[in-house]
Amino acid sequence: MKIAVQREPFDTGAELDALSARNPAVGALAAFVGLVRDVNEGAQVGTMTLEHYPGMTEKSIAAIVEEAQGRWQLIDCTVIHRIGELRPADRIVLVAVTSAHRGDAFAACEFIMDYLKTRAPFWKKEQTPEGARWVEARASDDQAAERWT
Amino acid sequence: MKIAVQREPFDTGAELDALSARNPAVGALAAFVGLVRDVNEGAQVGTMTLEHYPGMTEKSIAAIVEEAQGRWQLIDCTVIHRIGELRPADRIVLVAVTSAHRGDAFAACEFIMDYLKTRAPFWKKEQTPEGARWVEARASDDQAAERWT
Amino acid sequence: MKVKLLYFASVREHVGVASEDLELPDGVRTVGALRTLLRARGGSWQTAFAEGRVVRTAVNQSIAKAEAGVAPGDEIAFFPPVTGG
Amino acid sequence: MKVKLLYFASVREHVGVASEDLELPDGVRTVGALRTLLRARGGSWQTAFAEGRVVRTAVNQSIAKAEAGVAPGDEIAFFPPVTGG
Repeated sequence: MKIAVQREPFDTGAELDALSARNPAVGALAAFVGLVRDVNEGAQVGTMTLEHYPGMTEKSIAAIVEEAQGRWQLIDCTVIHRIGELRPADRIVLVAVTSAHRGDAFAACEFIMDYLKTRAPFWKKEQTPEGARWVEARASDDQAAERWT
Repeated sequence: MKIAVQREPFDTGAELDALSARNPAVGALAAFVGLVRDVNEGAQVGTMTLEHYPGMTEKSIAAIVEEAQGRWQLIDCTVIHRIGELRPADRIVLVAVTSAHRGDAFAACEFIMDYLKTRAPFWKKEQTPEGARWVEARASDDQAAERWT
Repeated sequence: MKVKLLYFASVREHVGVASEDLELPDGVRTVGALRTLLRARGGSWQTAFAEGRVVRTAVNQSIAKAEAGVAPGDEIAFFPPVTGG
Repeated sequence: MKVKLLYFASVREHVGVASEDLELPDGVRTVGALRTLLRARGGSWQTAFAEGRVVRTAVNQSIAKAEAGVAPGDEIAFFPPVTGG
């Protein structure tokens, strides 16, 4: 299991290859990459700054992953979340899960993303032509996370 | 949209990067990689040979992707399926979908995989210590595909 | 009328043929009738197309049921349930 | 008793402080009581911790409700709903 909170970009291909190469029992790898969009809520996004709560972030991600491992038959998992200043098209987050079978890999990957969105202490601030603004939490993210309870 | 049926290995990272780089409106990329497992149905797998129906394969994958595009708000999609002789840990298939939002990307990616498994004319033959055998279709794959109807 | 027949995977191995051009006798105008004709060849053909056996048919690269019609020049393929992905 | 307080994101910007060490008066032994204490500072504190405003609390890096107790040395953080991922 790899969990990283970092300023540096990550190499999606290298991360996925490393994850599946660790075990020849892997039959399925499901992955999600979240990226900065150039337009959000109708406004042009110049840069986005990601703040987090050092210590609690890593702890809460580990708890989310552990919960997924209890629910599905997983082989391994990688979660990388960037912090600091990002630009449109930059990758923000990678969640990748391996399993013998695809159903487990897909479900766990989506579960981890839904919980990351609602439980891990990250906050996004966008620079738009009208000034800086904190991104508002979405009700749809809470609903997505509630599906799993 | 990229659809490829090929003997050559594919570079997961390069494919995903190319897919998300094409459009700055991409906020979500969901991907699935299927790999050859070293053990299947209790037997050690030496090599696996993938046969297909040239012409119909590409046509059926395009139909599957088109169906996904009708159901969800997608930006772009890549499907690569290998044929010929493969070994354990080799990648068989890549399905990657981009969207503005993660719910659509996840659903479409899983939908395309479920339909690939039950509709695209590929057949796997495994070499095991007890000899060669055709992989049997799974009832669980039919059930997975039926979820979407 | 003439049609092109293709056989894939375990069906091909069973019948020992990958493809053939066939002149259909009068009265064979559906997928079901064609399958009956092939089964009547006996031996491994009878096994490959046995009643209980699941063999899918595609006409011009689209999955077709037993009642689907066949027309001159059609490409008709027989294969087991798919196992890709 | 002494606790460490942390403020993140829009809460930090509102109150203008990232962290502080605070000696809690007697009677402030829960998260809810601590929030009332901070609100009573007035001005931007009152706005940041206003009744209708959603501010989450974590005690020692775990989400805590208003009725959760606070103990000496605790690290107590206040922040808006999260928006990562």
